[in-house]
Amino acid sequence: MDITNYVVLAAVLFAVGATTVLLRRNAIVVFMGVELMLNATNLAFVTFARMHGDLTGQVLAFFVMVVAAAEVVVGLAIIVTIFRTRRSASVDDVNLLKG
Amino acid sequence: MFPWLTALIAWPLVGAAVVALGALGRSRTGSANAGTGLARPIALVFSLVEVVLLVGAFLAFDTGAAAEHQLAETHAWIPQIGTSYAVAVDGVGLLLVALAVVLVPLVLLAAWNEQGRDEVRLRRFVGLVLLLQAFMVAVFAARDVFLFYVLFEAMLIPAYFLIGGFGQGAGRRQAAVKFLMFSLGGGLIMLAAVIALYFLAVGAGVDPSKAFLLDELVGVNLGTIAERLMFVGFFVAFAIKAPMVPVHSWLPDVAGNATPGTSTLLICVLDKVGTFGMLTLCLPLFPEASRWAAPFVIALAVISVLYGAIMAIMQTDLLRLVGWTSVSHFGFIILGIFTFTPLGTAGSSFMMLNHGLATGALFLVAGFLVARHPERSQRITDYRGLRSVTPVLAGTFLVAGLATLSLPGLATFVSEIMVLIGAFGGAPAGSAAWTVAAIPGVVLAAIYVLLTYQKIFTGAPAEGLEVLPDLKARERIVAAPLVVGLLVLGLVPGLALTYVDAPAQQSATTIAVDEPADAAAQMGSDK
Amino acid sequence: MNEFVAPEIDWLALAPLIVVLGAGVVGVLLEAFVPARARRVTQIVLTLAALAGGLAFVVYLWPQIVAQPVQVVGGSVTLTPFALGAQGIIALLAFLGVLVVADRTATGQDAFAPTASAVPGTSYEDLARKSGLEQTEIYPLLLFAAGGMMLFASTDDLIVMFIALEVLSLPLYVLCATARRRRLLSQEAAAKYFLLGAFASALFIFGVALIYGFAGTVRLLEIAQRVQQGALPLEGMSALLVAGVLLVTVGLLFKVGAVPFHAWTPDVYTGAPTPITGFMAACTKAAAVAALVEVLYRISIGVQAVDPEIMRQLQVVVVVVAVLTMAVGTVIGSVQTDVKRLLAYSSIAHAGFLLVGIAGFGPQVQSSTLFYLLAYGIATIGAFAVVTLVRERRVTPGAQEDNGPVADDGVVLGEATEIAQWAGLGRKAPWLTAAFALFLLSMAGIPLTAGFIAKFGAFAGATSGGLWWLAVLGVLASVVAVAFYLRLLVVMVFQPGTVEPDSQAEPVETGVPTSSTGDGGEGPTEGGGVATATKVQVTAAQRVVVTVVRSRGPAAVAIAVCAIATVILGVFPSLVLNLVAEASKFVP
Amino acid sequence: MNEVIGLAPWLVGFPLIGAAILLLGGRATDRWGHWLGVLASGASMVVAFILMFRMIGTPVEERSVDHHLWTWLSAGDLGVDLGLRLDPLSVTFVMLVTFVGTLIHIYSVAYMDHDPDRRRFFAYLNLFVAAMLVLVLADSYLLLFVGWEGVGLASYLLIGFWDTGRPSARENAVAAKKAFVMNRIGDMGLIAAMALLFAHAGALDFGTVLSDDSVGAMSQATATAVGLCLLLAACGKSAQFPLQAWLGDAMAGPTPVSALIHAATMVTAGVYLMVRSGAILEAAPTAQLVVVLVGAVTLLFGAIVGCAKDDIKKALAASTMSQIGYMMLAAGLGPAGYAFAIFHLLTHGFFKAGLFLGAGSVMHAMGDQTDMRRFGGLSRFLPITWITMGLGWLAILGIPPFSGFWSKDGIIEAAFIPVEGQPWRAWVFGTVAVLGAAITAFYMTRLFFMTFGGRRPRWTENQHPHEGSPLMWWPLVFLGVGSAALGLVLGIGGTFTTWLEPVTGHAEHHEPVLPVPVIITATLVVVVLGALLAFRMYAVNLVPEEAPRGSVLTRAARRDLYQDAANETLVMKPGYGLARVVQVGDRDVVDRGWSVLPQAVSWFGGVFRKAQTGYVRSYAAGMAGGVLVIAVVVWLVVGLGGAQ
Repeated sequence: MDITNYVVLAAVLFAVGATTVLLRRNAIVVFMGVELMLNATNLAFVTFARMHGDLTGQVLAFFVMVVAAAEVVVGLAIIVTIFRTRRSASVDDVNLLKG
Repeated sequence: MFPWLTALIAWPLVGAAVVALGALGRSRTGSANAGTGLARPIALVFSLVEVVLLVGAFLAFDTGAAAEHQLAETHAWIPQIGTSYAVAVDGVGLLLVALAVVLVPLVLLAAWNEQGRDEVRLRRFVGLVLLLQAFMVAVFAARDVFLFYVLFEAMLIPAYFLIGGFGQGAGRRQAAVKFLMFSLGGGLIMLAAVIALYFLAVGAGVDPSKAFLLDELVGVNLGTIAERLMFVGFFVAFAIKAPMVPVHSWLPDVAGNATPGTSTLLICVLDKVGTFGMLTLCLPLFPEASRWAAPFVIALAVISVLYGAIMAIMQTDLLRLVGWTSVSHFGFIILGIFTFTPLGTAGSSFMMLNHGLATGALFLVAGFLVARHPERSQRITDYRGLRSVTPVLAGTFLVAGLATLSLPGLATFVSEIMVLIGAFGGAPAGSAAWTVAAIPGVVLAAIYVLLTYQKIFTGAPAEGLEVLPDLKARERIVAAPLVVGLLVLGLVPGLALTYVDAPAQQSATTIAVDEPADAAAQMGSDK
Repeated sequence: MNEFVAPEIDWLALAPLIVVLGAGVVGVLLEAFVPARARRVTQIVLTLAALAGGLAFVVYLWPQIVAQPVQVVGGSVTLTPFALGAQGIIALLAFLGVLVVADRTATGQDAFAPTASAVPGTSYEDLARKSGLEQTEIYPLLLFAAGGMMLFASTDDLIVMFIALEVLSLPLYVLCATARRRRLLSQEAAAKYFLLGAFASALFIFGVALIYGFAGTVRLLEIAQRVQQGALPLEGMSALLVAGVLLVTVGLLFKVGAVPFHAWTPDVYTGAPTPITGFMAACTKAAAVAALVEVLYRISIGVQAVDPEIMRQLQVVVVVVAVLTMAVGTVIGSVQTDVKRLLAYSSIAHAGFLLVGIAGFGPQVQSSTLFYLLAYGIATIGAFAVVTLVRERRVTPGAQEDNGPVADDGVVLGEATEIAQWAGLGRKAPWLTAAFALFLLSMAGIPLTAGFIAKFGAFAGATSGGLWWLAVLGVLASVVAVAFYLRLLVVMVFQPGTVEPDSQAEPVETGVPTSSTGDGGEGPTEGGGVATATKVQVTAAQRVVVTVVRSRGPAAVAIAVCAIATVILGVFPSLVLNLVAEASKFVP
Repeated sequence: MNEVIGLAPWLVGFPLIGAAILLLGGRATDRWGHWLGVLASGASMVVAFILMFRMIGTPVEERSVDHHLWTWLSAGDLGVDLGLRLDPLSVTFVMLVTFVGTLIHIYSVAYMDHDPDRRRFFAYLNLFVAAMLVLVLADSYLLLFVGWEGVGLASYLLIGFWDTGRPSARENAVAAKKAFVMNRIGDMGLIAAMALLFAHAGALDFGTVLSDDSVGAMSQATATAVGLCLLLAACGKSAQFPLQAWLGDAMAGPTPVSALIHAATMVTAGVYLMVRSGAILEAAPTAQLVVVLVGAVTLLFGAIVGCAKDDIKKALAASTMSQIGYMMLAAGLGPAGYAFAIFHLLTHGFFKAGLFLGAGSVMHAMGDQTDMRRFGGLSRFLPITWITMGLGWLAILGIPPFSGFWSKDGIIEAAFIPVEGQPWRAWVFGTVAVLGAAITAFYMTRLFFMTFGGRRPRWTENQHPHEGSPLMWWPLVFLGVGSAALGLVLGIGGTFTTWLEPVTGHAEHHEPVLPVPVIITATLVVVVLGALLAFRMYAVNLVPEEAPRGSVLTRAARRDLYQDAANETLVMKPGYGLARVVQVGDRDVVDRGWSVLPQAVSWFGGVFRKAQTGYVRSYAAGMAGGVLVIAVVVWLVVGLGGAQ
């Protein structure tokens, strides 16, 4: 199997993640879309590392994972706070700020 | 050598700083120190000492070499962008500096009781006036394009606050905004040209650390297209400042809403930066482009002459009217500058001074008149028959008005006739025809001045105005120097022409240096 | 296998970062060990000391870095004069920002919620308020953010840059959510910032992945080198590079607040606690622009010689974004009615002006950009500091409107951010207004203020790169920008303040979810920071007036420093211009 | 000459100082101010006499002296000295101005006795004398222009002297403004002429510009243009067609003003200008023809209007206009006419001043009544006035040997002199001149008999006409004597013509198309016929107290041949319309045009801000879309660029 297929898969996953961000209302799901994008990136890193034959890409993937985890912590905290205030996790409900 | 120009610039700044101490404090009317403060006397003393400094500068100035830029001081300012604190004046610059210096004490005196008795407000007012004076003196002395630009813009700010914060019209805020937007709009366009000038000059081999010095830039070949583009950038800014039709819209609003003193400083001195800039920046820096644009500029100038005069005739507001007359006069000045004759250029330079005196007198006297109205009305029709009530005021107004219509014997006449006679023989295509077209301006001037005088001062006194005080001593002291100046310069214009003639000769020579032959032929055919 | 080789690390070069980030860690520990009463003071002292220390190390390092740029930790931190300059500017601006954050004003309250996690309007929140809790964690968060920014601006490694991006962003997300008043807005701002920020991060890191795929490395200088030498693992895939750089740039432009990645800016700037907004607007912009310049210029070094086509593509990206940013920032800014929002759009417009300078890809761009960031940052922090002091105050009928510090009657509420409410400010607080006017004039680029020299540099940058028409567009946008600064100025200085209970009659512009509305009648006891999402509702018997609260010192110091610096940088910029001119090297 | 030339500046200096003291001194000078005024004018007259006698004693070729005072204006290529030129022409004028001026000053002391502003009046009169002397003494067009506008200013101030505190105050002020503005229209011509002359000769002083070299080098077109421009100026100042409309209204001023300014001196300045610029006009036959035409038209115009006016001052004003038409006509005839133009100017100055002062005396006696239909039979009550005005009447009619005969007859003869290639000219203009003389006889006789003749007075019971003080009638006597004798003294043997020859040049003798005695006889016949007709209508028949409706022509003449209506329709209304267009254009196009810019920005701002929806997802979509758009733009720009 051609290794470039992995790159294509990564791109597809990234696109799916982005689409999720754009289309879903629930903040948690939106955030999951972002996570999917990050993981698609990881896949790309690993694939490219394999193609180049060096380890850098694989190491980078770890960094991205850590960052993703950190984001989860902060993100969920914020989303939960909002949910507790508004009883809703829909991103379409938070639009007091506009114009 | 004593740095006269720096002293002239710095002294009002010191004055502004002195009166500003506490000027930003809380404004409370009726507080204990109301009306007892020293703001006005201090400012007046500062402005009078400034006059003494001016005398020193005049003595140090060698009139035999009035075309040279003298009293020069050059210090590196921001070497990284090639700009210097370079000040020097030729005869024209010196006269305009003098105008700025002389008018300020008069304006302060004229506005003595105008801003109420709240000391804090007074401090702010006189502080801004002194600040404006420093900028104005500096801008006429600047010999560095960047410095000139900086001052050109910076002086808008005190002017803006003087209009918006201390004006007497209901529309003063809008007027202030309009003034600033027009000026900044033009100024920013000029900024683009200034930047381009820098790079082109450096590209043409000018030392980057001196790349804004006018003396370095004159004569640098920038390329035809670039030169023309930059000319447009500079010219638009100056035309707005001047003001020239059709970018004059801010002026009547300002004149109608600012205090007469502010208008005096603004229109009689500050706006001269426009024509001064055309004369000292546009022409020497972009000679080819100036020749290229001259026919168009002349046409606009003459349109300004007639347009301003017609609009003045149609005004119902006294101060707006005076504003419009300036549009007309600035048209004459620009006409003289852009016909490139020594006589016309000298006339324009002289007219810059005279217009300051004449229009200043008219603004201030109009201000005295308005201040006497119980409702401070500026509507001309609210006045009638005041000649018998306030004869001295009427007489002074008439003299100022006659100066505005350039009555022979007064300085304004000399300059106007110089412009007209000079411009008639100008090199640019159509000079003669456009000059002839400008001549009806003198008739229109007679109409707007005398119509106004007729409405305000003749007939039976209007109700409620039967008893008004005539000009007080303070007000006479304000008007006297202006009237005397106009008379003396009218009879002995040589006093001022000594200063403007040589620069005008030089300017006209510079612009004609690589004059193509067909322009000379054009000149011949115009005769 | 190879023997372990201990890496040679130039700790001194890392000192500014270590001081700031280390202090952040210490700050977290302090939260645990210092008693509640002393916590705030300790934290403030630590934070300011850390930032001052960072700045001191920057100054100390300056001569040697100017003489010889270094790469530390294998290039993870690449300390060029440009990067160091950016670090210094960030530390300085952060210092000033923290001063504003630390000011509790005469009301005795800072801008942050007692417990940010409490649901607005609940009894738990009231309790927290009554017991005088304070969220002192903001200080370590600020330090982390500042440290992240400093790292962000001084790395050559895209993955480090990504991490720095997160280190600076995550604390900011949290900080945004901590406003004491209008908490719904605050939380909404945080959520929006977070979701969009995460989205942008994802785009950024995917771009990094593509670049990695193209060049086999994520070190900018190495990429440039490899491109120049043609030693690329994947031949003929320059589209990968273009796409990668595009995505990375997008991630950076998001932080810069450039159109079309700007949408978060007005919302977040409005919703966040005002001191944080000031900090964010000044420092984040500085870090992001510095990083953007490094990425673009280092890439351009590589591609310029080999493939001018790619170079041109890069330039087109910057130009397009610059034009859009200026246009949108100024045009939308001109119709704003809220001071904070107006300043937000102003910051977008300034991003545009910065990009105009950058788009020239000229030799002086680094120095002029640094100067711009400094001038803009100073004015921004100063302006937001002033905003923190202009407050609404609820008074009972018959009470005189006084403009002094908090009078006995009435309760000071949140900031009065409607432009109309600022009418007559010049009369109430002349010095404050003068300072604010100065900041506005500087932002407008009026000569004799820092902003003018900055703008001059930016437009000169574009012109020197041949993009004179872009400079002209910039000039035109400046005119529009001037117009909206002027509008604010007119209101403050010229319009008389209204004593009438106008604010009551004003339409409440935001929808009010009932669950979270502040309590109208029931008076909160001391200080009464009503947790409300919207404008304060008052009963008919009361009215809201605008008042200026007195700073307890730090904010006043910050404003004064900013004002003086704005003038000095405007009149005598030579010294600083010399410094930034030295900083114009970003390639070690 | 040279030893007294230093006195020349004092001609101007005395009245100027007088005016300055009176204006600046204010109320403090009220008690003695009028005497100071008289003194200033008198001193000037003394100087004038000294200068004249010295000049008479000087050889003819040395009579033209330029006295340089100081360099006035020196810039660029232009250098104009402030200098006075004394030559027979200017000295003639100086004499007229100072002598008649002083008489009128004296007269005014009494005439303005009850006016609280008498001091101001004398200040203005002095100012006028000074300005008028500058005008005639100037040695350059530029300085002439100073005097030119200076007299305009004095005229403005004096016409509007009663501009407050009277029922007619506003009208007086309007009349003053009208005079000034119409003069300014003429002044445009002078400015343009100076511009042309400077462009041609590079100088403005008479010495250079009017020299044979300069004029010789002038192209026909330039000379014509200059001539016409100068004519325009002269028309404004001298109330010649088509700028004649202001003169009638100018009678709003006090009567001494009408006598001095609007009859004897200022209004004749146009003729002076024409004669002074004779060299240029001679180089431009077309311009000369226009000058003659203007003179002829005005001559008839004024005469016709004069026939219908019932207001004594307006009738005299119309007469003035008509008489100046004679002078203008003469001035257009070349050297043959110049001397007679000036001669008539001089005699007219005397008799018309006398007539006006007489009219003033009548008005003084009649309580400021000016309507001649309210006079009648005054000869018994005002004998001195009657006699002196009678002398003036005979003089203006041109009855020998009174002064008007000598000058007017010379003009009529000159008008009959044929012009090469245009034989019709002599006949047409000669006839007009004769016809004018006839009409003049009619209206002046009408005026004289309506005032003094008639069987019964038409005034009301409570009026008690009587002569004024000696201060008023002594000047009348002087002027009456002048009217009677001046022509005889100067006219016999061509004394005056010879006197002026250094300036006007020697006129070749040409025979008129008719023999001279025929012309004289014919003129006298028509004059007597005209006078008899008027005598029959207004002395023999009863004069109705209310003006009869009259013929179409009468009604038109009463309304000044519709000059105001014509100006209104042809100039004012279109002008006002244009001004309205400009005004509306400024407001709705220029001003609004600029305000469109901020409005457009606001509108776009309003539109764009809608994109800021507040929804996170739309923001994210914006970002994603932005990435795509930028990618496409990059591809497009570079792709297209690459395709080139």
